[in-house]
Amino acid sequence: MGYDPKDPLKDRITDIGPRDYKEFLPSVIKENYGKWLYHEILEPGVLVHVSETGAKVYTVRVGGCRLMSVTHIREICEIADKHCDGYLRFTTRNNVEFMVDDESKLKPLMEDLESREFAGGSKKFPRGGTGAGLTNIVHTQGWLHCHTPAIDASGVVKCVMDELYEDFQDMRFPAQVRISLACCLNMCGAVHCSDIAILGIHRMPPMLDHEHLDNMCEIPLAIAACPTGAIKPATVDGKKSVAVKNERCMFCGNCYTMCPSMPLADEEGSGVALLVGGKISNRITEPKFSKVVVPFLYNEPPRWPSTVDAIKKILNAYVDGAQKYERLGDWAERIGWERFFEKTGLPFTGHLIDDYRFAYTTWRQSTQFKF
Amino acid sequence: MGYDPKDPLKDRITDIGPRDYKEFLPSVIKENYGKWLYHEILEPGVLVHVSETGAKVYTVRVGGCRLMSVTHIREICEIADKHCDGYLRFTTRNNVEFMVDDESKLKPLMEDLESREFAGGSKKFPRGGTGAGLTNIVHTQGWLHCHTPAIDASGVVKCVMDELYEDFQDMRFPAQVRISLACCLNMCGAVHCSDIAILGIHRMPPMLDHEHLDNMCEIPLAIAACPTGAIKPATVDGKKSVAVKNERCMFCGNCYTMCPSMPLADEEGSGVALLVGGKISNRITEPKFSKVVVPFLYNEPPRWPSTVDAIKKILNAYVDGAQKYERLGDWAERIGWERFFEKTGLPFTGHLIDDYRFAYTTWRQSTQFKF
Amino acid sequence: MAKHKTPMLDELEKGKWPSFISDMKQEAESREKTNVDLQAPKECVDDLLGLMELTYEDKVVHWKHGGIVGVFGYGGGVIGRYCDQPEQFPGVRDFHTLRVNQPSSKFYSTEYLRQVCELWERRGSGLTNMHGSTGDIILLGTTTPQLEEIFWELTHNLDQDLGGSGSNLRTPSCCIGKARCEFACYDTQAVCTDFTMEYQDELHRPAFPYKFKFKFDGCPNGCVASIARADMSVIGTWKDDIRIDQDAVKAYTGGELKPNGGAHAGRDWGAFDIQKEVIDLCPTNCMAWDGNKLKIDNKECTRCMHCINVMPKALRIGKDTGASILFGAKAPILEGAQMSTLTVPFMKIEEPYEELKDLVEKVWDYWSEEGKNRERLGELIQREGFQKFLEVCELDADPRMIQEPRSNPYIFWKEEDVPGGWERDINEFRKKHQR
Amino acid sequence: MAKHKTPMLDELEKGKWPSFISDMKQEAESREKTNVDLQAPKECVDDLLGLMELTYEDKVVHWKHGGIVGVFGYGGGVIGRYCDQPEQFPGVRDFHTLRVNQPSSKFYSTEYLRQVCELWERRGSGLTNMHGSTGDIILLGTTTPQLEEIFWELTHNLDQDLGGSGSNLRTPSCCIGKARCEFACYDTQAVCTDFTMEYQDELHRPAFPYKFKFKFDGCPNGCVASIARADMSVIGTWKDDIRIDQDAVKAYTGGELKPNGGAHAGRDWGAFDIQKEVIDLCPTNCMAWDGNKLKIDNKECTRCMHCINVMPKALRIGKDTGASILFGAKAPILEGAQMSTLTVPFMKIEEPYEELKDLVEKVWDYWSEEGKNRERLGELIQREGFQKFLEVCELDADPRMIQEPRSNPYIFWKEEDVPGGWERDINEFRKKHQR
Ligand code: SRM
Ligand code: SRM
Ligand code: SRM
Ligand code: SRM
Ligand code: SF4
Ligand code: SF4
Ligand code: SF4
Ligand code: SF4
Ligand code: SF4
Ligand code: SF4
Ligand code: SF4
Ligand code: SF4
Repeated sequence: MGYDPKDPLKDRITDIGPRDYKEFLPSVIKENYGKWLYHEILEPGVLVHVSETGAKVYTVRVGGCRLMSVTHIREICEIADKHCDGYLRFTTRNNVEFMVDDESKLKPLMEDLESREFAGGSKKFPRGGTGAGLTNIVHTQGWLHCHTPAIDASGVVKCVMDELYEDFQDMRFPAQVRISLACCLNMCGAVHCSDIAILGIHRMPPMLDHEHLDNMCEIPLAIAACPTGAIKPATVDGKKSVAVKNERCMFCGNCYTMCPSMPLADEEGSGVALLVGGKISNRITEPKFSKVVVPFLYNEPPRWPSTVDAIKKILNAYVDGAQKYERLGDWAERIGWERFFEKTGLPFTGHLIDDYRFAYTTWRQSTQFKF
Repeated sequence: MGYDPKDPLKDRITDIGPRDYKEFLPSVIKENYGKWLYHEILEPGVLVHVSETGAKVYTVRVGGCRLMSVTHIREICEIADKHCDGYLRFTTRNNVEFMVDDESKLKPLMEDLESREFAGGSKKFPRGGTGAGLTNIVHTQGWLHCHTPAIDASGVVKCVMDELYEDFQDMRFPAQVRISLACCLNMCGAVHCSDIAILGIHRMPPMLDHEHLDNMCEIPLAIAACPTGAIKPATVDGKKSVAVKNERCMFCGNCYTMCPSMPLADEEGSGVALLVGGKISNRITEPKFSKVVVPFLYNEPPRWPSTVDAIKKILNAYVDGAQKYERLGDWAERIGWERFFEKTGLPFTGHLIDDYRFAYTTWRQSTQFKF
Repeated sequence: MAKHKTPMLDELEKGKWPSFISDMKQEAESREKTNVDLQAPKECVDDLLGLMELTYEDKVVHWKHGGIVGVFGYGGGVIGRYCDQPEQFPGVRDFHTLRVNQPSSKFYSTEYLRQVCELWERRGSGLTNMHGSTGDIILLGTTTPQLEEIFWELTHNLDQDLGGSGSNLRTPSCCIGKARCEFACYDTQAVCTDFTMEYQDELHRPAFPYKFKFKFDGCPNGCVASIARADMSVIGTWKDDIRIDQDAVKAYTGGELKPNGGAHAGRDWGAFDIQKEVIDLCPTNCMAWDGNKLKIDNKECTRCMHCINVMPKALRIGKDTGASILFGAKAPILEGAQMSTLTVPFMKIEEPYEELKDLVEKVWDYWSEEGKNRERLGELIQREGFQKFLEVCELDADPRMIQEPRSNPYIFWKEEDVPGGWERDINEFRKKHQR
Repeated sequence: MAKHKTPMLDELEKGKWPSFISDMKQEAESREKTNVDLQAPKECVDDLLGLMELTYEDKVVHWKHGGIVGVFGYGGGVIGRYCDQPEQFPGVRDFHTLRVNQPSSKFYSTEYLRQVCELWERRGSGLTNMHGSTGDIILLGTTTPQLEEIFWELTHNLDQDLGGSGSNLRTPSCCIGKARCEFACYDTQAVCTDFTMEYQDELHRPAFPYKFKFKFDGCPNGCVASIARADMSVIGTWKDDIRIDQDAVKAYTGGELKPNGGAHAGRDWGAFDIQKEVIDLCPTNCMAWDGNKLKIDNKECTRCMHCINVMPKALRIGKDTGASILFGAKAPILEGAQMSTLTVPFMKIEEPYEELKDLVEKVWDYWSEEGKNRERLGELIQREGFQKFLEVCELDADPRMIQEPRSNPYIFWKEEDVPGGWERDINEFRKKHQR
């Protein structure tokens, strides 16, 4: 038995939702659910949470690249079976957490994780990502699976994390630093509130495949999709199609999402923008958006050196200048953006001056500035 | 000789500009121009400025209601001749400043000013308006000379200043307080950056004088004037005219400025809005806009009690709560606007929530609030 | 041995961070060797590597639009994807992904994960994302015929449903909350699961103008980033006083306890200075430390979490807990990115969550009614105004919902605001005011 | 005795603040008695009082639109005004105002003021505004035939011209500056006068899309409110270090000198605390006080003026002075109120002011070219973007011009930004990327 193409509806089960999380909780978690009193970070990547019952749970957090094969997942399971009674979890930033209920079980677990490497020599389970350090980069599909990316995702992330590997395993930053990546303006990572956001952007208006456009797209939808109203209906060589007012285009890719005959991606045109200073938490200061500080860097596969380099400049200036508990954006605002560009050595260009809906609110209506 | 209507261009003189300010400087000012070292406020309304030459100039500032008759100006001249070698000045907030170059001349000048009253009993030359106190209210024409006012100007100002008279002559505030009045949204006082702004607003869409509209107005200009595009051409009883989508109207009065056949002013519809927390100076904090905290109060001639009362509530809460050097708006931001409304006792209504161009930027994207 | 040469990708096997390329290669190899009866192309991972290598040369993506693929009766859960070089890379000619609804806060038993692996090796590429940005388990790449098969096995054998995509409710997600966090102000997992089950129909069958997301953060630290990533953000908070253990405070000032649970251990920041590090950084200046007693003026506290984060053993969230409800976050397209706006400052969050569900349904009715095609809730609120949104939610205006009152005087008065309304007779007016 | 009963207005004679009603009444009376040969209606002030009383009853203004009145060859300087009850109040049937260009910073000799009074009593209502919001002397109310007469006498006898109105340059104004202020960073009066003379044509003859205003503040205290009220705001500042007199600082901390020149004398704020009142309030935290020496890290100072305001005898502005140039302030109509945006962080302001005049003219050319009818410069800058404005001004982008960089990624790239431009061949593309 099983699925029967001839009778698709036979015994069909729907709307059952996800599995109940309670099935998956290790006993120390189940027993102390809601009873936790406080926690401590014993070392980078190792947390202990203490319950009012006196019970403790020790967590070892390891970096995961969220693109995982079943072979790799099976290896994770093997580890969890060996040390953690067959349970584990994933964090909201794609790290893996192994938990044990007794300190004595920590060392063997950590050694086991430590020991595993991929054939190419990279670590399978780097420990870290806690406290005032760098954690995993959340990212999107990139060239590996989406149709609108301006950049790759997993590859860029690998290059940045290789370079910042020590900081994943350390906690020397003034505050936590969250790096996120999204491969086009759709921004699937919602990276717009990250300490550092790596964003794929286009700089060329869509190409128009006039010959096929009418067959492949709903022209009215394509026209409606354009936020700047740059797209108008047109007839080309007798065929229904569209025309784009290029100087109105802001390269958002909406038209392409609606219409495959309007591709934007280009070797020269597509690349990386860097945004900094966003945050999510309400700690001390309110959540804030990241700001564009590098308008464009070329795609440089396989190692994206310019992108990695710019990120290091930003991080170094931040680590040197910020006060304890100060997030990257709070630091930039305290010293002033003129100082941010001075200290990071990043060039300031007109591209970074807002000209969208709320532009005016980002200009300076004051005589307060630093020479 | 003189102007000759038959030959208007005869000996015509144009483009000569204002009189040269240098002609009008008292000698102590002329001699110490640009040499001033520091100043002191000897008492409310009395300033001394000390020059590097050792010279001093003593200034007595008196409140002026800027609507002045020539009779009153002549009286001012008489005083200036008697005490100040025939010179005086007006401040940017319509106060009058009498200057003497020797302390001994101060007392007689002050006594003279003190002694003068109008028939009705009000002071002609109240001394004050300096330092961390209340100064004169800058205002506009109101019912006395403009065609678009929603409220009177001079009358409202008189009522408020009568009530706050002591504070004009005192310096008990945490910082200077600037009250300004504009009688319609054209905001001739540019009151949008005042500690307290009294603003005339309308709440009814324009009436349409269809019968005469086409003769009296350039219909296209009226239509173009509307920021919300609420006005459309229309034909009424065979006459060219306009129609207004009332629910789109934001009562700005632009149409009326362009077209006299679209009057807005109304006994029920027109009244006072109060804005607070604006500032101009770059001192400590940057300049900021005033915020609407009372959306509407009726015109209550002759004494506008509700308006006066609301202003007193705001000032009292500010004086009680603010720290030294803290402007009204800085105080409100420090304690939070939820506290501002609590402490002033002013009701908060949906009218105060922005729904114009930058609305989103004024909403709260945070969990930080006070119960 | 590998089907395609991948010199550029091979560069990504270097360096310490886990290499997804090494992982893909090991998967390709195991598909070579396996005796499992593979239903998806054996060489799909090889071809995916080849396609990636080509993309690294071209610097332009080689995937095409998805087209409409899915499982019968569902409007979401599957993302279609086709390669634009099918002859060269037949293994990924059609390479669709399934979104599998993760369990709340992503705890797993190895037993369950192994079932997923077994199924996905057999019927898919054997590649996954653990997890997608919304929270789902992403099964990355299979052929069209496999979709129904996989759905059947998921539902029948794994007791597991798909997640959301398209213009419907997206897979809700939450922070770890009470399972392992002392800061949790309500049970994020319980609510997340309850809402996911309650709204299965909205999740599977597109009936909205566009996507809609729920995210549940247990406290203002925001570990699931709901304020930036959810159309409705539920963020835990409390009403009463922060609980203080004065002895523990002294333990921090005395140096026995490490500030912030040791989060700053990687650098010598000097001895802990409670005045400098806590009192002076409190955004509301509502704390005082006299050398042996910590005081908090809770009325002025905005529950930013800083002091609690710094001294978790000494300070605890209040007992009268609940959540703030915010609406409207989204990514930049079209109107620019938004964060959620505070709409209900405080709501108790207790089973069966009636109050919150009523609110959600009012909001959905409004949005379904007024929202344009592909207009997110946050964009609708901007277009029609926050006041309108409050009417819809049947909430009174409150200064806590705003950062500051409007600075422009352009109030859109309603006719009912004006006694006697708007009707006027121009001729009456002209009696007093000549032309 | 008064022509009209004014019971309501009479209420405004009460109270201590100078009563404009009392003043109007005394003027009405003096017009009764005078033997001056009045050219404007003798009863105009009486009728104005009557009209005001009627307005106080109706609560709706009784003035009509101005219509086009003025003096030959000028597009501004006169505001036309007609009463909507001419029969009842013939004295104010037509009641136009003249704007008379005030001398910079409004010092006067009594001799000059008496000339003005003599002229205005004879040919006008005898009522004025000292001064109007833009800065002019407002001669409030006269009849149409008098306009040319007054203009003739002003120019011939008083050597005095009119100010601006309509779509032209408005009467510039400035703070008192070097005449009596130690904070003045440049000579506001000299510049104000020079620019007023230089641009007489623009002031009198409308050639702009809308009004344009200059205001000159000598320092960041902004006593003429230029940042809120001028299309071009020139605000004094300096480049080098704040000058410190350490002994005077001690005199303040020792209590011999009153902080802020005694501005807070009306209340007991306790002894002056330099740490609390200066060091801690410095917005950039660039000051330090060790009990006997004040240090300022001038590189970090943003010249907000606070410390100088508090200790004017101890601290002085730097010696390398000039001004910041900002553009675009305006009242709310149409797009909402604006303050001026920092465009030139620092410019030397020295005769003949070439650099500033070049800038002004570039801006005017652009605005005259691109501005719509009744579009203020600030609105044009918002419509076309600040980057465009910088190009026009031939200035390079500088982070000092912005509060923060853009948070949206919607950069309007230009074709020249992209090597090879935008032209692409879809068929070339399709060779690599099939449909
Ligand atoms: C495991 C995880 C929740 C989950 O459901 O998976 C988690 C767990 C904890 N977070 Fe978090 N946070 C997690 C994602 C986040 C996120 C979301 C994100 O980054 O996308 C945020 C918001 C980030 C931002 O503000 O931009 C977040 C902002 C915080 C903060 C605020 C820090 C700040 O300085 O603003 C705290 C408080 C602290 O660190 O002291 C916090 C505190 C904590 C505590 C200490 C809570 C507790 O008592 O257990 C946990 C350990 C912290 C640590 O790793 O040092 N957590 N935390 C997430 C781990 C992600 C990872 O693998 O690295
Ligand atoms: C006379 C006048 C300039 C003029 O050309 O006429 C003037 C004169 C002085 N101002 Fe002013 N200001 C004058 C209008 C302004 C304005 C404009 C306005 O209010 O429309 C402002 C901006 C207001 C605002 O920020 O909203 C203004 C903001 C200041 C400040 C900043 C105060 C603050 O706390 O923000 C100072 C510094 C101070 O007071 O210590 C200042 C300081 C001064 C000093 C001390 C400058 C000096 O050393 O002589 C002068 C005496 C101050 C006093 O009266 O206590 N002046 N001052 C104006 C008097 C108006 C009046 O009659 O009351
Ligand atoms: C798989 C995933 C990225 C990832 O690698 O993790 C993803 C992938 C896609 N997203 Fe997304 N989005 C994913 C989470 C998000 C998020 C983050 C979140 O949910 O927290 C956002 C930003 C938050 C938000 O909703 O605004 C997001 C904002 C978008 C948008 C822009 C929506 C907007 O209103 O601005 C689009 C464009 C669209 O809807 O047409 C989009 C569209 C897409 C499409 C379907 C591309 C398209 O236009 O057809 C992508 C399919 C990629 C593929 O081939 O697999 N995706 N998308 C995430 C879903 C996995 C999961 O279910 O767990
Ligand atoms: C007389 C004066 C008010 C006063 O009592 O002081 C005044 C009076 C008028 N202003 Fe004004 N404006 C006066 C200073 C201002 C200011 C303040 C300033 O210049 O610092 C502003 C705000 C700053 C600005 O320019 O934005 C101002 C912004 C307006 C506006 C709105 C302009 C805008 O772009 O938003 C209008 C509407 C218009 O231009 O049609 C306006 C229009 C008018 C008109 C001409 C009414 C009209 O639409 O025809 C008023 C004639 C009143 C009358 O009958 O006498 N007036 N006007 C001020 C000029 C006196 C003088 O020359 O010294
Ligand atoms: S960010 Fe853009 S390219 Fe990347 S996965 Fe999302 S939609 Fe696709
Ligand atoms: S990319 Fe965006 S802005 Fe450009 S045409 Fe397409 S939809 Fe319009
Ligand atoms: S504010 Fe309005 S009503 Fe008052 S003077 Fe200016 S334009 Fe006239
Ligand atoms: S008042 Fe303003 S919004 Fe209303 S119709 Fe007239 S111009 Fe339009
Ligand atoms: S959001 Fe708060 S409750 Fe949830 S995991 Fe983070 S810190 Fe804990
Ligand atoms: S939670 Fe934040 S606001 Fe409240 S007391 Fe602690 S630090 Fe202050
Ligand atoms: S602006 Fe500055 S220079 Fe001008 S008067 Fe005010 S304080 Fe003095
Ligand atoms: S001027 Fe302002 S910023 Fe500069 S040192 Fe003084 S207080 Fe600080």
